[in-house]
Amino acid sequence: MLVVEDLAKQFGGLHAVDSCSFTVKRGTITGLIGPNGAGKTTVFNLLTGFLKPDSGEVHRAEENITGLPPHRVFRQGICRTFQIPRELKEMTVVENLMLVPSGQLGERMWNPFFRPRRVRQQERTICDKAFEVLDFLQLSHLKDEYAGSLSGGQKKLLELARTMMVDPRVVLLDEPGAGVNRTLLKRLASSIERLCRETGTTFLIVEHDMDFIMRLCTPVIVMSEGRKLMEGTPAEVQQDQQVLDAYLGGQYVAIDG
Amino acid sequence: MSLLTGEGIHSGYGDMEVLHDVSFRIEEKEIISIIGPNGAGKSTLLKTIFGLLKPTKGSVTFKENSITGLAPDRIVRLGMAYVPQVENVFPSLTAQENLEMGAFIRKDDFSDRLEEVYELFPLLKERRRQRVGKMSGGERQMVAMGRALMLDPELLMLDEPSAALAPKLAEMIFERITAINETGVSILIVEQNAKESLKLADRGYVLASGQNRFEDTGENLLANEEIGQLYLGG
Amino acid sequence: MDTIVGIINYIVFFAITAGTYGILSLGLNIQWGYTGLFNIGIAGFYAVGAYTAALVSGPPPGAWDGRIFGGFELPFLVGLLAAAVVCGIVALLVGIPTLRLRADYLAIATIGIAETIRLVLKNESWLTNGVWGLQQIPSPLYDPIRAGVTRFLGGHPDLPPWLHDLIFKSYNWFYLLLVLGILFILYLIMQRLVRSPWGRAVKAIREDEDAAAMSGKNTFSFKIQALVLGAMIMGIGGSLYAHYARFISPASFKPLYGTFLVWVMLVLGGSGNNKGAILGSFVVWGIWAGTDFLTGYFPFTATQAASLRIIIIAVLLEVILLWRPQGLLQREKRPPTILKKKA
Amino acid sequence: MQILSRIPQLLIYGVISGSILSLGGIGVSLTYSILGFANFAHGDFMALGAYIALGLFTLTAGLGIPSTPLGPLSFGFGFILSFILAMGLTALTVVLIDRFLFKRLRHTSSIILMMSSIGVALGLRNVLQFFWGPQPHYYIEKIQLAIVIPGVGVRIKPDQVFIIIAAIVSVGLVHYFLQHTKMGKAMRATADNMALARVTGINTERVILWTWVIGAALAATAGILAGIENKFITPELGWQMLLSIFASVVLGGLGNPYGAILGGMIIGLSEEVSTAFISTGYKPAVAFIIMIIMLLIKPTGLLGKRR
Repeated sequence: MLVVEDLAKQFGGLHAVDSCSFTVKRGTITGLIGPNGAGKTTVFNLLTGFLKPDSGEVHRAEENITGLPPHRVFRQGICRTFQIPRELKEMTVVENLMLVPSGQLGERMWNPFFRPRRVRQQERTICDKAFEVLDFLQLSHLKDEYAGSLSGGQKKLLELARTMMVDPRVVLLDEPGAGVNRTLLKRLASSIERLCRETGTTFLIVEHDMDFIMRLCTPVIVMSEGRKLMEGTPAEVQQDQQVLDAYLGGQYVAIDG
Repeated sequence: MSLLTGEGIHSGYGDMEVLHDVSFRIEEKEIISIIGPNGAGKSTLLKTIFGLLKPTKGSVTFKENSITGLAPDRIVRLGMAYVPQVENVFPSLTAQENLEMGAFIRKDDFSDRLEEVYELFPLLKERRRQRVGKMSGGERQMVAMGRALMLDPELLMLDEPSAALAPKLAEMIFERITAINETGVSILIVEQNAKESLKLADRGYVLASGQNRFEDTGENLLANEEIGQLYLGG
Repeated sequence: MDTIVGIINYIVFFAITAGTYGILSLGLNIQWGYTGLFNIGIAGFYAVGAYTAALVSGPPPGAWDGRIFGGFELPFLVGLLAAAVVCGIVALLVGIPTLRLRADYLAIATIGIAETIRLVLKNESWLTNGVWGLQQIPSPLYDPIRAGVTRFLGGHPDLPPWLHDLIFKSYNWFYLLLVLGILFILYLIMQRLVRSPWGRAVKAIREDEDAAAMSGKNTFSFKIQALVLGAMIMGIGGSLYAHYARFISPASFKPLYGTFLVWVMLVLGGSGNNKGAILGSFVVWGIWAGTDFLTGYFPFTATQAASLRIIIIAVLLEVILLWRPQGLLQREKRPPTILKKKA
Repeated sequence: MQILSRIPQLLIYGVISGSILSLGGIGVSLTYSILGFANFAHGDFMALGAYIALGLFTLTAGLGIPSTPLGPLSFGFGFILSFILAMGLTALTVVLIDRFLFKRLRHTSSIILMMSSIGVALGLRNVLQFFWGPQPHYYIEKIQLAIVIPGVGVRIKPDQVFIIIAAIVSVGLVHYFLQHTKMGKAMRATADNMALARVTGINTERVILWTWVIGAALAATAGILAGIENKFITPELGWQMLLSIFASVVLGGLGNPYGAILGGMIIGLSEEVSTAFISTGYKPAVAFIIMIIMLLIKPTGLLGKRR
């Protein structure tokens, strides 16, 4: 589904990501773990067009999506969430969700006036979808709240909800668990599982909460020092001495010259 | 009486609680290493100690003064210095100017102290007129540590000093940390490199999910197999 | 009776001006209140609108004119549309280099364009007649209405003088209706637009531009659209001013004063709320007009009085910013129209 | 050829107006780098300084402080004394405005600060207009003869030499302050990273205070020098230059005081030289167009940091 080949990115002289290659298979919940500074978030930013790689390629299915700007990557069906939620504060939860779908007729200035019926129809569909998503994540009671007034955990769920608005092919979750309490976290995990099972969405998840990763993800890809260290089932990863060393030994980067 | 103690600290960002009941202590002249998996709350702990975050519960005591919720500039005056993990230097200032900024609150002549810091980091003396923005990661880390030392603090807190450095440089930084400690400064270090930092630490704390898990001497912690499980689950 | 007639006539005059400002305020609201674009060159767009309308609908150059161009005597509505279009083009030219940058740059650029426009108006006599300005701009339907009124008064010579006076000035009533009508239409258009998906997208840009881009929105394009649309509305306001005042010159469009009043109107009324924008324009114009009366009681010279009024408005702005930044009316928090029907 | 022969003379004028723009620009740039907003009131700080100097000058004359012209200059000791005192009083006024207004708005956004600075701009300008009226007030009524520089054939008045020297001295002092004093270094450090500055123990409120003091003192200097050059001042003096100042600052790189000096010189020279080719009335437009071109090529300006 997603193929990453020889990806590299430097900041200054530092190789944050260095000849990193891995594949995310269709319909899996793949975990991406590694110690701090291993380059996971950089990989996310490279995959979603927030950064341009120095070299290497990213493919979705057969298509080369290397270096596309974020909104084009988004249209390829690749959605991401942020570690720190980027909710639109002075807009309601429903509005936050209804914003997401692409190709809304009503986003062209003249359509609300000249094709009001079509626009209204589409709004109704999008709105139904938003309610459905909110139901799914048990957030319906918050639909008319300003997004800025939600709790930290609810904002994380809202982030996931945003990705669900577009029936994405691949969802990249950046630390969905950080700052979320246990109950919400369980709900988040079961939502992800259900989504994967029921809609065939592929997930790539960066997360520090190992219990969360180990329960949810197969396979797990371990990154260290900017490249893929290994890939395997959660049990394999847990038993791997190399992985443990990487975690306990610190992350170092190669420097030019 | 310990140099610094924290008791039952609860803290976090906004309504996101990251630390749930964390306690620790540091004696004079000790090196303490705090390790733990990502997201365990290590950096949050340092920020809470240094007054950048207000604990919701618990207390921090430094040299018998309660510093719970005190503003950073007040804490600095009490003899504690802090080196953040990132953005810890002033890039458009020269190395020497960065060090001078470290001594901002000193009213006396601090040229002796400057020399002492240069002795710890001879490379900085060589490059004292260079802008820090043009320096490498390792050099910046030295500038940052040097800046913190300018006030002659009794306690130096370092947030992941070896992160994003080449192995050789990291080794050098660790070696400098020992050298600083030998001048009588207590050190509280948060590290991703558990192995190296525990080697030089007198004692270590292991945090996981915002809670204390283990406390022991560095050697014992290194030998403890359960710690691996904390990192990788299972 | 005479005083009452005076007051009524003044109220009509007051409402025409306030309504024109209401239009400018609506235009600014789409830029600032909904999209978060900081335009402080309103006076420039206002002037471009007024001059365009005057050149399109006004008389050709007279013997005393320094200009050699314009004066096509086209209908009022053609001038109105031309004013909107020309303002839109100017906004496009300002937006392209600056809308990719931080808000400060747009602010500096818009004030720059306003100043440049003023210089062009002053210096390019062939087009604008320089500081002498453009005169005899026709008011729409002025002659037929005047003729009708004269005929009516001719047929009723026994009316009391105050009623005679009132009817005699009834053209202003018509103009007031015209201004309020256009204001109302623009309000309806804006309301529909800001509640549409388009409005949702620009609001998202106001809240967090990166997050909007992440949802696949071409934020630059939306920002340009909002800037251009707002400028077009300001152009319409300018055209209405020109046809009412019938004489315009660079002095009518002092760069910061016009802009500043509109900003205070929007901020006071409540940015991000179209009703607030209109309310604010009436309230602030009321204060402005009120201070005119008030300063008459003090021994100030005319220029001193004018300065004092601006100081009062400036203080008013700071007071709002400090103590009620959201303005009189808060942002509309309402689900899209469709949700209401379902609930 | 007629046009080209005027250029050396225009270059002199350009240096003079560039000096004044630079001094105004440094303040705008400092405020931007420390407080993060474009201060639209800066032009009116200049006018304020010019009027305070005027008031003091009248006062010193009344007190009998001699104002016989010094050497070839057209003004004397009394004026220079007023000049220096006006710098201080302008700084004091600006600091008070910060305490009562900007400081309380600092927790909001940079746009709100910018909006509030527009209010301050109009408020100040009209306070001046209220007391002094819109008509010009003359600093110096006497007409001064220009010196012809032999060889090149360009003319320059002693007052203009004074302006250039005053600007060089001011820039030199600012440079010394920023590079060699503790507060100056702290100011640069705060501009780099305010959070780190706080952690280091730098009193950032004090730094902000100094930023206003220096910006305002330089604004007053620029305003007074503009008054000397024009011979008169009006309440619009600062506003009329503000667009050129902003253009200078953007050209040099928003937030870099050295960029403001460079930008000011370039804008000053271009504006004056442009008068050889187009109407004098378009000077501010020339600055504006240079700024737009710069934004299209490199938005961070000539000396700006990459972001």
